[in-house]
Amino acid sequence: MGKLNVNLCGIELDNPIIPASGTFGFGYEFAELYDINCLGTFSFKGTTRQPRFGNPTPRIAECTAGMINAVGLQNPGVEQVIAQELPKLQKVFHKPVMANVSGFCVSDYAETCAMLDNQPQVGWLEVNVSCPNVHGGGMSFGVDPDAAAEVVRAVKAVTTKPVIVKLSPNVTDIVAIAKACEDAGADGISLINTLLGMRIDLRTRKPVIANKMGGFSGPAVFPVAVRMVYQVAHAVNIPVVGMGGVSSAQDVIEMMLAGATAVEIGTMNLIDPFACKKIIEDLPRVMEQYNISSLADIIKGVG
Amino acid sequence: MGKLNVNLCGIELDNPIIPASGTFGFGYEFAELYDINCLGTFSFKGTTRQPRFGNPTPRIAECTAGMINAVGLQNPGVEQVIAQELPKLQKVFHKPVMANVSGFCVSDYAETCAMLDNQPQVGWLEVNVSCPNVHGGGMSFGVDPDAAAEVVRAVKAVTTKPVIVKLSPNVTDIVAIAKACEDAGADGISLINTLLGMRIDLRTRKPVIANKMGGFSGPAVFPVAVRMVYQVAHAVNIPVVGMGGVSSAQDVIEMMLAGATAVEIGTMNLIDPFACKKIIEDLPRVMEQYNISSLADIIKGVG
Amino acid sequence: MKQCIYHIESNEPLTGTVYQMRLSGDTSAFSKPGQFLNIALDGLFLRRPISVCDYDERGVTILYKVVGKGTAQMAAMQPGQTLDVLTGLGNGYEIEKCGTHALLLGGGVGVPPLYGLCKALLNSGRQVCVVLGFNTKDEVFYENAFRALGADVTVATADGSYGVKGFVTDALPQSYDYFFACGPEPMLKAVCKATGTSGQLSFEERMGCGFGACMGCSCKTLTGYKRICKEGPVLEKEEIRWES
Amino acid sequence: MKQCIYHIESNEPLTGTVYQMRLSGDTSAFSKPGQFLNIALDGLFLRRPISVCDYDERGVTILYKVVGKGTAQMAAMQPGQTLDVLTGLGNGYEIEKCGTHALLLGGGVGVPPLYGLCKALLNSGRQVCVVLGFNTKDEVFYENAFRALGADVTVATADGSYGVKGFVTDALPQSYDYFFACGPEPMLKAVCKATGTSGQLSFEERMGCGFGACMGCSCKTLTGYKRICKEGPVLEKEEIRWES
Repeated sequence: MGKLNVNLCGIELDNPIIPASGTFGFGYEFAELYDINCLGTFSFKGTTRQPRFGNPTPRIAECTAGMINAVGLQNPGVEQVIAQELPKLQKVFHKPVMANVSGFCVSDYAETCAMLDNQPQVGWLEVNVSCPNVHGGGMSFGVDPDAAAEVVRAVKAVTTKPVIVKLSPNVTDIVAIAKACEDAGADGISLINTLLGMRIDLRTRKPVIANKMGGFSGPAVFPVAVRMVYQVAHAVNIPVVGMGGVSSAQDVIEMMLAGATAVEIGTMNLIDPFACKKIIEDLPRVMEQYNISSLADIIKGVG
Repeated sequence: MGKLNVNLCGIELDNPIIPASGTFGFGYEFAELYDINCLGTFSFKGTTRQPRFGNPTPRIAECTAGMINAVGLQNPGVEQVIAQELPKLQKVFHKPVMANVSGFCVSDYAETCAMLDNQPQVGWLEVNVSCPNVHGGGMSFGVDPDAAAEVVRAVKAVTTKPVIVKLSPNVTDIVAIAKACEDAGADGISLINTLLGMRIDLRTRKPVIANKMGGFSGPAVFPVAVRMVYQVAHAVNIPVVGMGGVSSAQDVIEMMLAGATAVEIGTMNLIDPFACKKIIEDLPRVMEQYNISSLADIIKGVG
Repeated sequence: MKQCIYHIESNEPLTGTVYQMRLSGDTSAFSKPGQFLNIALDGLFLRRPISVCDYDERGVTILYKVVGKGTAQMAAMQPGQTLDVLTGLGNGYEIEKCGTHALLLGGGVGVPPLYGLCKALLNSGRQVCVVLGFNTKDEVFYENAFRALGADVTVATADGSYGVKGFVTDALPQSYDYFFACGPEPMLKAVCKATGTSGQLSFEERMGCGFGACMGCSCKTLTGYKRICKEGPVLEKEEIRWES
Repeated sequence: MKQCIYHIESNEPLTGTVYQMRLSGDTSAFSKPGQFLNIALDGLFLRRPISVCDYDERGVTILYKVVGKGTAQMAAMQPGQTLDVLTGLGNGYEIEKCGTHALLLGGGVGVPPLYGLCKALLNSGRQVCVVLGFNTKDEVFYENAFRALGADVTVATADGSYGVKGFVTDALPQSYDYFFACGPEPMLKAVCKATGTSGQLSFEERMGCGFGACMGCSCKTLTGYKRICKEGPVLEKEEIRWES
């Protein structure tokens, strides 16, 4: 086993680096730039039961050390993903991929996951519970332990693949949500999704984003992400995938010390399309600098 | 009335700029640098019933576009503040000052506020409900609408000065907390206090901060602050004081468009001790650039 | 797409707010006029997408208007400094669809990409009529540059201080069999109404990445959802779905 | 305290990791040896506090060790560049409390502030004995600089590769009536134990602002709570409360 290897829910990764959902499409744009088989895996574009255009534009706002997006889960729907995207992906990526799934009611999640369960290239299901629950007054599943647990139980009932629940950081008690998911059978937790943020254009005096608010991400949110990864990793007994503002090999190590078994890189892919490749290449040198012989050894290694 | 004037809970301010508590001491350090009477007012160092040393050091961690602090409310206690700090302050500052008050049980808050109520220079009481409630399992008053409301009622019973409640952003539903405070009689809301964050030292593999976690502030948190100010200002009928990462006259205007009647500047005072003075001097030019003839006109002006 | 380091060869104002920057470096990722590059700037999180005015094997020319922090920072840059750029972005204009008489319509900062396009059309033996629209005389740029290429150039100003008074649609020539346009959305809409032929139009949208990864700049067209940065910025007149 | 723009006059390595930077600018806020300045660096949020090695009416000299991003950035700076600095920070050493024979004890990057102090003590007619401690021969700096001032200088290295083998406390002179020390906390603690006289010690702590506003660097002393940046960094031996 190499010194970058980690094991995520029973599947060996060559390294812990995972481009995050929504920043890497279905991999093609990046496969034109470099061989994406250097990645641990990647989490593909958030997929829903039905095709979605998402929110009106503008969907993007710049911030200090970050950005806000309100794409609104634009995707071709799970049937199209299976019929068109996964066959194309097979040609450029030869490792298990992480399927990111969103829904607006519990049955949405279950149906989408059941369909993806049949796909041999799907290694893990990453279930995004930050979506609004249309039967719950539009409140996100991810802010209520019971609603999150209900999604987990429904998904676990239809798949044998490991289920990783992606949590929203916009909550009072992240540990309570994570534990509810673990108790409901989740095989892993990934966090943090974006912080809810807003910018206003001084010229027009309107929100920059058509949808008013959106998800704030980028290096600015890193300290909040480290804190939540630390809290959750020290409260549950399932692996944690850390993400939120990670932009360097040093950040990856910090996330793993906090408790992450693997690390997703999101927004940085949009700024530097080679970010993940560079971080993977940089890791051995930085590990040596900090006397780390194997990444697997430092998971939750904070003293 | 000047074009920078605003009215905060019945008291006229020459401008909306208020150095935030914990970044401006009791004003002396800054009074040596410039005439602090140019400020709207300032919020003095968080004061508790008893003197406190606060947390062990290190108490500070650097972050991208921000910092974490875990000072832990070091202050000489309200009796010393009244006996020593306020008489000294009178000599350098000739406007009503905002008294920031913290406590660890409801009676703490009430006793401290009752003592400050007698002080003629105190214009407003800013009640920080982000402290842990020692009778509530250490959970912060500010994450529970009922606990926050109880503090507000206790404080309102002992003072006739306007009470501004300073809210923690580490909650699922900031609007519910704000409304509970309004219903309990609060005269204003200020937000956001710091986000809970953490950094880990790769060399020592220990948290940078002795207390492990601390309050994350600085330009990085601005989009979260704008969002919460917008949400609260559109849900309550009392004035909102906006803060969180404000570092320029442009940011002040953005906060006021979002719904702030006045704007606190915190972390930037630590990086540039002249930050507030510069922002006040810069405001007229930036207002002209965006065709703003009076700041009071743009409060909650986002379309 | 290629990530490249470009060297600034020159950086000069053309008007009070519009600058011309010549950059040298690897241009092998560019294949068509109307593509753009995406520039990383110190201290600003998102790259700045700027349309390419012209390129050859040694470098590119871009024209940009100072409107915010990013472009103000660019205006202060000196020859010899370097820029981290993503190159060869967007689909660009397809000149093959054009007949023998091309009409080019540019409004304000929409003018630059038409210059490289004009060159390509003239090189292919087509005749080119260019109509450039500006608010006022002081904002006019590149009129002579187009003329020097051999195009027939008309300028319109909204206030009538120079050339034809009005918009580009007030200065359309009699005969053309295809058009290409770039400018603000209201202008593009007016152009579609006023022209009787097919054509291609270049759109703007706030972008996250600029290379198709984030779906930040999607739009609905009659031929499906398109990303302005990837399947755009150039769309065909027939596929555009105007909002409202 | 004063906020100033300083110009870099020179910036040269003294050892593999320790650099000497000479800065020119307004030094009117400095009043004592042992004070520090706080440097703003591009892209880093907090200022970097660096002790002043020496100053006169034209500028200051600082010595710094490259240990992280900030100091690495400083090491790459060129003469002619400018720095935004807060000047005149901290209490500094009070030489009045010292008798006729001063002992100066410096460990590693604790050495620099002793240089200006040594100068002041010698100028006041006192005799000065300096003991400098380093890990190894390659890390030794400023030995000759102190000697050139007229001090009696001893160097100790932990590995014995140069001078006395051991720590500064292994190389104490016979006679002195007061001491001044700067170095890592374990060294300062050992110095307090090993010395029989009163003295002043300069401490380090992670700082937020560096000028007393944030209470980030507070410590408990026998004379009350003190801010390392404001009532420190120099504390008297008798008031120190050692943890554990």
